[in-house]
Amino acid sequence: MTVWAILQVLVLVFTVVSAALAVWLRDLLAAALALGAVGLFLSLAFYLLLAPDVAIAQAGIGAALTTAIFILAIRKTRRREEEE
Amino acid sequence: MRRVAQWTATAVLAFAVYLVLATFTGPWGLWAPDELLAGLVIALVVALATGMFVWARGDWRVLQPKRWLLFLVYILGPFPLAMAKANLDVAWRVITGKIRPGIVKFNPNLKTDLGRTFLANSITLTPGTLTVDVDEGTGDFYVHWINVTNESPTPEDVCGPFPSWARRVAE
Amino acid sequence: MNALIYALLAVGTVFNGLGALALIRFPDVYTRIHGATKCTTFGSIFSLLGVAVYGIWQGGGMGGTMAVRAFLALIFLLLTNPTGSHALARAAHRSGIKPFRAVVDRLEEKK
Amino acid sequence: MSVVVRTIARMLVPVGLVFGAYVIMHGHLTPGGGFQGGAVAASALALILVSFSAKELKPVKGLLSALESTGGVAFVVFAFLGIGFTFFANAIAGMGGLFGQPVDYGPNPGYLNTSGTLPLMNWAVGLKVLAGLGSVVLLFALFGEGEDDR
Amino acid sequence: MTRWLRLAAFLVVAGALLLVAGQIRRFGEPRLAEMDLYFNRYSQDEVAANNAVTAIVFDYRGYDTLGEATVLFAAVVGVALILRKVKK
Amino acid sequence: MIVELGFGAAAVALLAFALVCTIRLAVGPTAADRAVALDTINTLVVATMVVVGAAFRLVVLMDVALVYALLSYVGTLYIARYLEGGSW
Repeated sequence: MTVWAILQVLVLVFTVVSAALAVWLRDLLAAALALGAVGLFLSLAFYLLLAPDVAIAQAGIGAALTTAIFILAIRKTRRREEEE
Repeated sequence: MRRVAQWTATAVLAFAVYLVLATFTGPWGLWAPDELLAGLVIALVVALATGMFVWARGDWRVLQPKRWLLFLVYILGPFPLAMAKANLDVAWRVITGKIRPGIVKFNPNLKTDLGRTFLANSITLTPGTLTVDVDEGTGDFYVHWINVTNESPTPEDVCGPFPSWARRVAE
Repeated sequence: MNALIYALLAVGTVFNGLGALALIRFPDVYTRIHGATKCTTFGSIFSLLGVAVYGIWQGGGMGGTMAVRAFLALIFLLLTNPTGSHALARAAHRSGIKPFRAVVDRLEEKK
Repeated sequence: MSVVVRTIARMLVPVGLVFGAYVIMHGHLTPGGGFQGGAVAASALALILVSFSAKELKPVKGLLSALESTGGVAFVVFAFLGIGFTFFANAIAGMGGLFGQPVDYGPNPGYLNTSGTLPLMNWAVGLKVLAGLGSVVLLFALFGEGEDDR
Repeated sequence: MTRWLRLAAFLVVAGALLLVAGQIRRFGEPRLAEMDLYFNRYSQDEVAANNAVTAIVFDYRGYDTLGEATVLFAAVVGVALILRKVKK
Repeated sequence: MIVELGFGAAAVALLAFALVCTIRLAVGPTAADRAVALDTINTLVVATMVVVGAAFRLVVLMDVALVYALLSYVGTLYIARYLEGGSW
């Protein structure tokens, strides 16, 4: 186990945990926040795989624009997810 | 005339940012001529697009070199000291859990936007205080203080010498 | 020189950890913002300074660029971090979260 | 937002635009390129939107849609430059002169006028992405604000 | 009942994926590496770009980028169409 | 891959602290708590990116960290503005 492998495993675990949170949370604002965390860790995963082009694209889209569009959409609709 | 001055100042600052981004591209650690040309064009376009919106009233005084020197002294001297103190303070409070929080109000008598921003960010990074709101009409600062010793404090009680520094540097 | 770099990295890591710990231990939003902002900003300063020193002393050909990038990231963090915290604190107060066991709340009195 | 956020946004919007332009400009030398730089610059537009109000950017809407069409058309035109060989062939790379010195192997920053049509295509795609993503965020923010005509 | 069914389906799919994951080659050693080797070797000479990714995106795979630009355009048109002002 | 072991160890430690923040992101009672956690994770990840870039001795990687340091703040501002309520 090199340091690199440990880093990759940690980042993948974080990505999966954040994605599960984004599905699990009922508050849509919190889900959007968790989705922001997913983008963050995904960008870090690409970074560790030495793919900086993809990492910059993921950072630029995921850090600001995705969160912005989701929150603008939540503002125009409802914040809580409805029970089935 | 005023608009031309705004554009020029913005273009110079944008060019400086580009140069910092593109360091060590040419011979002897300087800039390649291509980079200089491209940076100039980009700076001009960006300045044309955002020049009239960057400068608020009273921001011109920041352009004096004397204030840059004072800012350098500030960022190297009192500010890191206060930050170190702030972090040790937070460490102590994290471990012991002793807090006595509250939101207090004080008026440091700052007029310009830049001065208020400077003071607010300094307050947020220094011991035990966090700017919650700034009243734009009267200039009152509402500060969340983690260890309230005085319910109607003077500016010096909350943040020490920072208001005078803000006045000297940014106003 | 290696000792200096490792010391800077260690100090930065310790303060970052303190910030994360503060996020868990403090009781309400405002105190959490206190801990998180101050400690992570301070710790990141040390980490990035370690990288800058490493770039200048041992980076080889691209070391200078590395140092410049680290300093730029440092400046961006110093500009944006306290501002984001201020925006969050203000939003929390406006959305009606009361400070935990506050002895005084002048902003509430103003409204 | 408060005065602190607005002042910092005033300082950071030109920096974001310059940084986006830097990423586009160095697309053929360092990581980055048209899409990435356009996204960074569009985030600067989103910063204006959130710190001030959406009405500040309303006059820019026509300019943004014009920029998007210009970028798309320019991209296809630069692709047609290689029509003697194949579509999208980099015809003017390594020609010498203004376009394209041949490059050495390995990373060598600072030689901006290399690689023929690639920087031009980067700029076309960058403008297109900037205008496209910026107008998406702007339309989302403007939707349902008042009765005035959009 | 449906809950158990869902759980069973999840377990079957996850097990199949794990089974396949044991079989794949190591990361960074794909079976068909001819194109990779070609790009690594010749992209700097043919396209004269230091960043091989940009060379691939805008030269070797230019049609993909054209399609991507079309997709972005379609997305913007869709947003503008949905969020327009409806005239009564 | 990792050239400098000290930097690698620091990166692992910083990511482990991000785990602690993820707990706050999961349990935080109000949305403001979660936003603070996300902000902290942003800072930690920027530091991690720079440190890993130094560990790889690759300066071209550091642009990503710059992009994140500049842009993560925009997302935070959107959340704050939504929480503030009222008209924009």
